[in-house]
Amino acid sequence: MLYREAGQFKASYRADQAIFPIAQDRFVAMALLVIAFLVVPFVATEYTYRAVLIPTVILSLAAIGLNVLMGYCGQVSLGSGAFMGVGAYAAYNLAVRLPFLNPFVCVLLGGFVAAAIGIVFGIPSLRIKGFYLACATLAAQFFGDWAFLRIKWITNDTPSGSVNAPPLQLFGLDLSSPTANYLVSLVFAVVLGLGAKNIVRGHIGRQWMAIRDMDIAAEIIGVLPMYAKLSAFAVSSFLIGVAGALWAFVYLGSWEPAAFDIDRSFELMFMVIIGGLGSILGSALGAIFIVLMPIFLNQALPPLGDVVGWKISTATVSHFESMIFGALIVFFLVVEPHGLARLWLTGKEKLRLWPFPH
Amino acid sequence: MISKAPFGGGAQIRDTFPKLLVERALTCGSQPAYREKEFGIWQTYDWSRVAREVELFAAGLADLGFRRGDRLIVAGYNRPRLYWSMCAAQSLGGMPVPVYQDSVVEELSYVVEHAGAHFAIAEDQEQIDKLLEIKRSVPSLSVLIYDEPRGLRHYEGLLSYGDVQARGERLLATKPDAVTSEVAKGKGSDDAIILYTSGTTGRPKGAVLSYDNLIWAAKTGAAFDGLRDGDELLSYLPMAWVGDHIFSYAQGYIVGLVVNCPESAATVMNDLREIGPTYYFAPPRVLENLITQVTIRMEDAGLIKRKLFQNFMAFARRVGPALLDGREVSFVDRLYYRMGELLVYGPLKNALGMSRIRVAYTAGEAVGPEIFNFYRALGVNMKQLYGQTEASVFVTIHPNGEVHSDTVGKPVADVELKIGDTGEVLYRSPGVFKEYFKNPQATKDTKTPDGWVHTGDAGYLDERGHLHVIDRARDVGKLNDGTLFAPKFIENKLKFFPHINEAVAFGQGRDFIAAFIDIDMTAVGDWAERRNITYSSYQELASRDEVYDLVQGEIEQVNRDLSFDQQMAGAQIRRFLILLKALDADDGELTRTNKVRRGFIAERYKTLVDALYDGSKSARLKVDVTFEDGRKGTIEGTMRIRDVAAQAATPIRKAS
Amino acid sequence: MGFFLEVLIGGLLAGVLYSLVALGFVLIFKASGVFNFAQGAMVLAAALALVRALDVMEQWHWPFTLALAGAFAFAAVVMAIVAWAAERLVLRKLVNQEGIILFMATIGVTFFIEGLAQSVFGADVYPLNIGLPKDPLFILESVFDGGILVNELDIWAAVIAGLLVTGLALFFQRTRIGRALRAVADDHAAAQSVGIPLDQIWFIVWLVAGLVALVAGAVWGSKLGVQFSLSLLALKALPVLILGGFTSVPGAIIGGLIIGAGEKLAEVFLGPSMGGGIEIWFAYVVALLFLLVRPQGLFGERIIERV
Amino acid sequence: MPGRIRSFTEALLSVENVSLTFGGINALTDISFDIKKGEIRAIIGPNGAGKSSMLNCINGFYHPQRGSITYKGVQRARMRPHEAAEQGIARTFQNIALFRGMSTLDNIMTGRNLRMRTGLFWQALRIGRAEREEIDHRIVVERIIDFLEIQHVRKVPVGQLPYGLQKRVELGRALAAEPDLLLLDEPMAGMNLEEKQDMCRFVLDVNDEFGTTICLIEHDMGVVMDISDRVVVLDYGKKIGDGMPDEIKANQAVIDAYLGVGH
Repeated sequence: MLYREAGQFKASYRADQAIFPIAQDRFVAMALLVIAFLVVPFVATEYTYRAVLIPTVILSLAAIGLNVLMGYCGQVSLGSGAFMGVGAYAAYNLAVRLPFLNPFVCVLLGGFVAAAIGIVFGIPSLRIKGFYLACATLAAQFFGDWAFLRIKWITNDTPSGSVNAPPLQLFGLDLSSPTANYLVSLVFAVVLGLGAKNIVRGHIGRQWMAIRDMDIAAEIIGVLPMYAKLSAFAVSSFLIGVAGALWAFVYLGSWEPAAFDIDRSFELMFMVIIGGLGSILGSALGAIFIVLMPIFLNQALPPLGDVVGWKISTATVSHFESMIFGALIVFFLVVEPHGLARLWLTGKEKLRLWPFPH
Repeated sequence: MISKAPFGGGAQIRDTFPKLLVERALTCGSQPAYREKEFGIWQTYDWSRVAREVELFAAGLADLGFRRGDRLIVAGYNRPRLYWSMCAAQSLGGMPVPVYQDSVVEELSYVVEHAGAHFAIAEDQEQIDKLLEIKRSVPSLSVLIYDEPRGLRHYEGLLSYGDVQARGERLLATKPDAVTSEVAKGKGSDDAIILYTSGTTGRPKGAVLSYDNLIWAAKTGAAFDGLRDGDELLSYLPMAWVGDHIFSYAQGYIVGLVVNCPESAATVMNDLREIGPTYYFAPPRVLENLITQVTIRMEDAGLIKRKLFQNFMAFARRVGPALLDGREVSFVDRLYYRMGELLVYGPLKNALGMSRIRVAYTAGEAVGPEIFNFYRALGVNMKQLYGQTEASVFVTIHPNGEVHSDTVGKPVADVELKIGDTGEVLYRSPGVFKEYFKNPQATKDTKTPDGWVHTGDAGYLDERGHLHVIDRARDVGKLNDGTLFAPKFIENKLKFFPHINEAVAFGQGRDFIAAFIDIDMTAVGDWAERRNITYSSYQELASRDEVYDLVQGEIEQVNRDLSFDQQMAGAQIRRFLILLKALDADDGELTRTNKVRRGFIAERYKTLVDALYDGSKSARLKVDVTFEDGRKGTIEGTMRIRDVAAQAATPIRKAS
Repeated sequence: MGFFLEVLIGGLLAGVLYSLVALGFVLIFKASGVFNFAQGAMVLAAALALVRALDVMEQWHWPFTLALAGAFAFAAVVMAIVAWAAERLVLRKLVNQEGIILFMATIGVTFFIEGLAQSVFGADVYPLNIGLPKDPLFILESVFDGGILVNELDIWAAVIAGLLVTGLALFFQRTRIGRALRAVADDHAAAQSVGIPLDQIWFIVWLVAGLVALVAGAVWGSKLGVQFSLSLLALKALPVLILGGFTSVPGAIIGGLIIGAGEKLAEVFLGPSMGGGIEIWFAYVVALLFLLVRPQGLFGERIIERV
Repeated sequence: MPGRIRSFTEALLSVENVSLTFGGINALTDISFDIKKGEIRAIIGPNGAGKSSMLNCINGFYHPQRGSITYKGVQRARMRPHEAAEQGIARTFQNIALFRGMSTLDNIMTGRNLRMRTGLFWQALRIGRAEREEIDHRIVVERIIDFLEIQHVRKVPVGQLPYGLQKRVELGRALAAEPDLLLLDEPMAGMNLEEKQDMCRFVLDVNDEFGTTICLIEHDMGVVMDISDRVVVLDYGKKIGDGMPDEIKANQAVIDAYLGVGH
């Protein structure tokens, strides 16, 4: 209905292959960016930053990372929590051992360390598939949990095992305010997200999807399974690692190994499934959904409970939460395996065809 | 794209297309001239590229022995390279002869032979095959050039477009002015092109148009509707049709339209949508098909959408045209229309690829008002134009704000119109063709010494200055009192009523007009049922008083219409009868394409015709018929004849 | 040496319990090709149902044995409902999807069951006593001085596990349904020929797995008390499966023993040098290394790819 | 163009005494034949004759226990499928093996991956080299799309395409690799007559326009006879005929095999 595509013809392949070939979409995307960067900072409160905006942004980035691996390359991973941890602790160590490095440089480097580790734990994927691989990634998760907890060197021998991020500053200006935190995370998320989008629509992305859709055929037309899979692991771990480092430095400030345990892995997996496998946009939608849902439940359930005269504790709320998430996962896998992203697309198609039904 | 100015920029007066091309290449060389949907995108060629292509191809032709005055057959679907080859031929002072790509070998063969062409360029294998076959019987056709190589690999003795240009390049290397010098020789009065009119009767005739003709037409048309540089046009109509030649070729050079060639005939709708032209032409049947498609697709829509659609469309039919014509529309209506624009009209135009249209023409056959108005209602500036090959298209067009579905508009600048004493429309204009190629007799028959051209259409001008075309001139007769009598015109008016299947009007050499009515069994049938009028057979139904009343009412309505029309006011239906049997092709009363054979019917039902004019109240019929199953038999019965009151001629106002 | 044996035996006995959980996985995987991540959650649910029912019935002052029987019956019914729901609401909808989708679905199921079970039965730690003696005993005192310490409960657990496995073996070999289940494992078409509709088979097999979970829950529950961590047993059982192969009952048993023993030994003899707590990943790393050598596990069938 | 006689000299690939067994079953027994540069070579035989196994050996998906395969004059040891691809062997599959989640365009683009080199970093930025590379290969692919007349489904996910079109897309994906040897596994299986004729035209055009050597498998003789230069006939993993189509038509053993006589 709002689309006016007549006259939007493509005279070059560059235009034809653009991320947003349709002018109206370009406009919306631009508008969103403007809002996120210029409007939000003026309206958001400390609470919204801490509870909603920053987690959403950072976890979106992590979800994009996981989606690269699961959604595009079809390799299931239950170890993403640990890889966030790797990013976080790597960045931490770089920061404490090489104090002259800017924290954000450390964040990036943390990503690269995570990528390296990712490749190592990706090697099994060359021999094994499906849930065998899932188990392998679980190994990564548990090994991570253990290492963060027990290998004192990683936590720089801090007795409590909890570590603190270095003060955030760039070119001398202090970035510790919530607004700054938010904007920094947003920059990382947008830039790296764009990068991921570019990769998945390029030939490497096509190799991943080929492996995902039919690995045998892929190999027979000359895709190197090893290169395709390991590159997916690397890119995925890099993004997740950076997200982890941001999570630690920007969001948590000081943290313990528990921040990156298996529940984080599941959380990310839910974002990807609910948001939509094989969709960058979906990853973000998933993150938003998963972050907002608990907040919503915490607001909504107790009052509802009171109505029917039933005292609902926060514990109960969390139980409901896991029930609802569980149910949603099944629901999406059954009804719409491509998640919120596909729902969004279907809606968009309807708008484009309006007033015709199809 | 090109280092040196093509043709050395030699030409001064821009009176031929090759010269105009030079100018464009120099002044706006980097602006898009042609686009073609190929390999997934709209490949774009700017003017300097076109100039280069044309020069090379022209040189190639010259090298192959193409001389001033030679003819180049152009066969194929609209393709940039074919358009360029035309300009190349013209550069050398030759004449392109575009032919209908779907014409069968016989037709094509006649044209090739009659045009005496030695050269031909074809789009693809399909066309090449035809030309090769012709070549056997027409040896003069010596050089065959193709654009699309697919499947031609193993053919002998063909040249590809590229081959020709390669030759051209070599020639230009030695003789840089090979083309430029020829271009400089061209004058506006030279023959530019031969367009063969697909003859409805007899052999096709090749109308020769000069540069002056075409350039006048292109300029006048552009001025009339304010076409501008950069307007987009989708060229999908046959290149052999004068309309396409003016819109996609002449106006390209004159106005700087961008000519967009679809990927294939099959993808036109989609390509139209992508390009979203600002300037559009479609024959009535295309417009009709589009509406049908829209209706069909809307049928599967949900109830709400459907209601929304119907509601807003109904509203638009009322308000849309008024808005387009800039007439008074209440604020509320404007607001409501805006809403419709957002919800229905906009998306619909978008889906049809008509969002950006500034002016659209339809012509050819008479277009039904409801079809015509559908587009105006949506806010598409749809107009009728009346034109001919012999006129370089433009004779009349609907001016903005004066669009009446019952007229074909006003004469464009420099066009003089007059109505011959037989009622035939004649015109004179700078666009009038030079002659029919190698056919002085036909030329003499069509074009008077002082330059008036017989259109062969009967029509008249109303006092708004609008031309009405009513019928083919040869069918038009006169009553004894000299009033114009156009049977088809009247019959069509009658046939607008669902209850009337066919009608036959008489009046030539009589005092008044009388008509046979052939009722539509099904329509009248359920009309009768809803009034629980019982009947057992066609004959019985046809002779019921109620039916007579019904038909009489409708005839009076027609008379009323006619009375508004001061030309036709005199030619009203005074008597009629309802035939006891349906007119039938098996009885030779209709042609196979269901056109009434007036003469034959007049013969067969002579008694009835006489009865209509001798004032008798009834007439007896006894006639042999052939039933569906082929059995022969006779029908007989008596028919009452009714008189209808004539309406007093009323002054115009209420018209349109 | 004695200490070594003590650790070894302790490990083997723990391994028996892993096997119990692993069994549940194998059953379901064999019959429906589903890798049921929810097995751990089912253990939790079963145990919670059992322990809560037991409390209630003891409040009604039922005699212990009767209460116990009643509690088991109740828990069994709960597992039946779970099985039914799983088949009706998940499996049936995802029939002939590729395994990994089903796997993720069962993760969803896991969260659902955990949430539901805890909000219905409560989320605290409930000590469970089903009458199993808990006294430590010393065996082989003649061989080593001080003998070897084993927990009586573990022995019982081993016995129960043994019984369960034999029972299952018989069930699979002897009964018509059992044979049907094996048939399904081979291919679904075959199942029809056995004359039992797929959905029934799935229901049954999930039920059986549920009961196995109940037993496992009961034993672990009485050992550690019933608490959320039970559901993490699933994670313990995965390496067992990789080792033993997803499709083999004996594989589950032996894998369980290997892992149990291995991780205890590793913890005791390597752990200290590595800062301890290595058992959480040791099992996995073993399994993983094993995967690379023999992807189909000890007893699993090899998969041949075709084009 | 039935009965066309073309002669070829240089052997592109030759199979010598190849035998292949799956756990006891003899899929192929002592097969020898060669494929000459530029010809259209057909391998026919009733279902289960071992045709697909033969193809799988040629492009390195199966590894014969005995015998050798010489390609481009090099007798090759065990090679992985992707190595075969690098050597210029492309193929299509009996039961279509397209990437269902991807569009027609992307599927064919994957056929170019061997020639696309830019690394992750440039891909992520998608400027300069990376973008140019993408566009250059898109141009090639568009030519193929045009050649196979599938423009109208360019952006449609292949999962939604009718069977006949999917086969075409798959052919396109193989062509995109610009192979020296093109293996077609039952390209006409399950097609109606019209689709078969189209496919024949494409096969001939490919061989004609790009000079690609083609080895195609079919189980029904009809079509193949018209388009292939030479035909090998397999039955129960053994070679029972080899020669010009007309010779094969006359070959008694072949006729028996097709009538199911013998054995």
